[in-house]
Amino acid sequence: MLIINMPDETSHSTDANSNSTEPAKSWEQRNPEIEREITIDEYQPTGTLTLTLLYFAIVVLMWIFMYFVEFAGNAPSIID
Amino acid sequence: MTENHSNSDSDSRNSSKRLVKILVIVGIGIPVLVELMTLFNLINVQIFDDEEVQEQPEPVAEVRQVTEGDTLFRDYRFPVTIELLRINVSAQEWRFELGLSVPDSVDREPLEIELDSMQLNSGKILAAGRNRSWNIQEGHTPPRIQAEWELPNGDIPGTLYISSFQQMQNDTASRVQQEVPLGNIPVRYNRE
Amino acid sequence: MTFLHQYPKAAKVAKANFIVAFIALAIGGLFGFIQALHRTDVFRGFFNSGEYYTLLTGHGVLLALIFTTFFIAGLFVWGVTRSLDREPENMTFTWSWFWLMTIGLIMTAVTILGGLVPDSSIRAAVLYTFYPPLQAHPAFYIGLALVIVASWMAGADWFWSYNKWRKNHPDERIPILTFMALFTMMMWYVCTIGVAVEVVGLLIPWSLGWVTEIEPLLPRTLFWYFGHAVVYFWLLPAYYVWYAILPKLSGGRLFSDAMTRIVFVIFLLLSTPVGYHHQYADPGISVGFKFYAMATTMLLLLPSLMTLFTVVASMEHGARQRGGKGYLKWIGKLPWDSPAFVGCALAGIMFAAGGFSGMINASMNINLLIHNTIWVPGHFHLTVGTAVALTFMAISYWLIPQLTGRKLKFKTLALIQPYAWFLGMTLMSNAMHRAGLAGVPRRTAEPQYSGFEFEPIFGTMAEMDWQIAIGGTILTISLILFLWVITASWMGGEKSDRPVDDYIPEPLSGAEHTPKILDNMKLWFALAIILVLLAYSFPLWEMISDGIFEPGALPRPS
Amino acid sequence: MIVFFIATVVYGFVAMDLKVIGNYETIDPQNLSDTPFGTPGVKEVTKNGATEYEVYVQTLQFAFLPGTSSPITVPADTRITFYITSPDVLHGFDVAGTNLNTMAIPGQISKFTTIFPEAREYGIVCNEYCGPAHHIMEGKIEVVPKSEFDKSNLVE
Repeated sequence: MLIINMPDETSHSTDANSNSTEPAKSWEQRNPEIEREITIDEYQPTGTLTLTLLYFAIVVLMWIFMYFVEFAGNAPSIID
Repeated sequence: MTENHSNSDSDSRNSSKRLVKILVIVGIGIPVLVELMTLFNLINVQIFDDEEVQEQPEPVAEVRQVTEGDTLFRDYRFPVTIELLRINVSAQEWRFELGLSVPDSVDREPLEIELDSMQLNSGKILAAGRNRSWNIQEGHTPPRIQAEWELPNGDIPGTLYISSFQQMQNDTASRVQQEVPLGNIPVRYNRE
Repeated sequence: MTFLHQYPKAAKVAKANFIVAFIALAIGGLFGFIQALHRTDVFRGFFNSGEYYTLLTGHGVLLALIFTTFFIAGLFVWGVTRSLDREPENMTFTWSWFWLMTIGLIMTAVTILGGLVPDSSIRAAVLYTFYPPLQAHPAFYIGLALVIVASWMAGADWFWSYNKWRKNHPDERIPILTFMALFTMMMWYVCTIGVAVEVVGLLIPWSLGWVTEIEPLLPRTLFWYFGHAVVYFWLLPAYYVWYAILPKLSGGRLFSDAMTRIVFVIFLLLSTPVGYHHQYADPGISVGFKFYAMATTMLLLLPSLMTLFTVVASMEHGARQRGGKGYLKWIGKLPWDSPAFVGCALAGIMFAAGGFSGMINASMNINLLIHNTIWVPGHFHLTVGTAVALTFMAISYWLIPQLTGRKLKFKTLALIQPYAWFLGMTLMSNAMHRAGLAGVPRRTAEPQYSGFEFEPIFGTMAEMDWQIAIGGTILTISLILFLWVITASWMGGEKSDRPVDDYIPEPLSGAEHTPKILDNMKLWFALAIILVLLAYSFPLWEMISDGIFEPGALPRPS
Repeated sequence: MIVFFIATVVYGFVAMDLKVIGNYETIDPQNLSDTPFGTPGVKEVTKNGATEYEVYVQTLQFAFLPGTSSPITVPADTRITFYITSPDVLHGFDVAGTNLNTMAIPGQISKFTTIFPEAREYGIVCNEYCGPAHHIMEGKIEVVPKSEFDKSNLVE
């Protein structure tokens, strides 16, 4: 059981007598900016995957460029 | 923001939306542009322009800088040679040392040398201060003139203003000033 | 009810730490601005080039050591108190570490600033790496030692709270805010052993004149034993914010509790045995040790890449809950109008960029291309100078209201601030990286030489100088905005019982799915020690086997 | 990705001769005069029947000896081994715009070998802070065509 800021939450809850560890309403339901609540089962981080792969591609290409063009082409180098 | 429950009218909402738009364009757009330009230039220069030899622009003709061994007042009867030019760094001090030598023929005619002032690389001007003038007369001639300045730590002299009062070719005495742009001054650590 | 009202004693400690941190930030930032103008030759009228190194020392020590340490102490006081639901156990003890740390800071700062006083014999222009035989005033080293000892006491304070909490909650998982703080502190204990031995065992006796000679390589090695782990000591609290608070600011929940704990465990294990990667260009250290350090450094990419995934996934969760769709379109649904969110998110983007230059730094031979060039400050201004500092600034917009009970003022300025920082830092660091590739050195007042000229790959030196100076100026403006917003809110913000929504939702995948072994602190601490011994015992033995002070060099005043 | 990075580094190290310096020898920094560093400069040696050169350099506050008051002159396309040490504080020895970049640490000798591919001038920069005049510490390497290399300036 992980309790983060539970006292704060219960004190804020409308039902002051509630002793339950879960707030009566989830945070998402109380937040006007949130359109819908997404649970772990329905959440697919496809966007994150896209970004991560994009980042990896950029890093690998830049690495090859830096290593074989900028560095290896920058003679004289320490050869021994 | 989540904590903002104000019933702000649509005007202020719109203006704040516009602000965010501007911030995103300036604050994120320009950085992305800068990085893309860098990437483009790097690849362009390294991979596509390989054979092009970059023509170095001719360095602008600089004022010849004076270093140890050079001669001042070259066209006058008494040229002065810089024998020593260095900065000595010690525990708490940053000391500029200058040594000058004058030709032996000074024995016969009086010569006056005065260090007027000095401009440091930081822009500061140091006035000559005490004992910066030498009256070299017949008989008691020090062959060598030595002067020292304590400088602000880390500062290096850029230009020296030095004047000499001497007999000219036509037997009149006259004061001539020379501006001496100093070149590389060796800086050495000195352990006492 | 906000943090201030629930835990008034802890709030006071956290606030005191933040005040010191922000003063250090203001002075250190000012020095940085002067340096940016000086070394680019845009304006050199403030100080001369010898005094530049005093400013540089002040910039490094005040920002990298003082701002970070005090801010982290304040942040952890907040997090540990809140997640364990306990005030500190003994306020006398808590205040004593705070004041000890402050006294140490003042001693160190006075010796540094002494360098700006004409004819002062109190000097410490030794930069924040203080390599001997350059010698600072003894009070510089003693002050640093006090800061470190006091930070140990702060860590002990949090472990004390945790142990008391554990007695009442024998079967619960360590709350994640406390878990991250304790693992960061364990890492800190492991790595500060090196610098403590260096400062207390070697430098203090030497600066007091009890021994005259010192072997320069040994203290340098001990410094880097500490010197790279210290960057994780700065970074992990930023991760702390990204894992614990940023998901909520994005409108979502932390993606995975287990990932978070694994990442912190790996950092504890691998942060310290990587120090030789700062010494690839050093004589006196075998290539084999350098290679070992490279391998461990590269392995450290793993937890950072895991963080990238977990944190971005948490943000995406928020964006989708706010109605985001598509592969990348959801990014637009994130709260780009919230200063705290924007600061953390931009800091994260910068960290991804800094990660790349870090990989170059970490790789044994390509490192020589940029070793000790201005590329390196270009790199760490992305990581510590933005990923860490901007995160700290951004989260202050969210924390300070909870600690003072006052609402944030000047929200528009607060919103402009992180964007301005991002813009300024991109300009500055981009030019620093490019200049570094041309060979321009770091740590120098005047990177112009009479015998030769640097040849940039493209562009000109003058153009890069201007880019650095303009970037530095924008950063300074951003810093002033930050300090102004915080000061104004702190002194005159509207009082409110609940100035911000400070609720932190539980993770999507909670601690119940996290293997219990991750909470076994003794096990991980012991493993961390073993890895350090593997990396360091043999080379250190090699260095000291001919005598701790041999071959000895004489001190030189700074 | 991590494996790929390490693999490129190893490939460069082994196959492309992109090395870093390692452990060589220690030396008493207060007593350099009895060592080859007492007469710093370029020396000729014969290794495996070929003529090579060794360069002994002292780095001091605030000069390279040799390098600052007179350039280090070496031939192109020849194996040159540098030996660098410092009698006072830490310095850097970075041949600007190249991959020759090493620390000079009192008590330690930095040793590395290189071949300069073309005849041209290079600048040497001290890239580790060494005191209040650190920024003026610079030197020069003059690489001349092999056929024009003047051996009269070699030291013993």
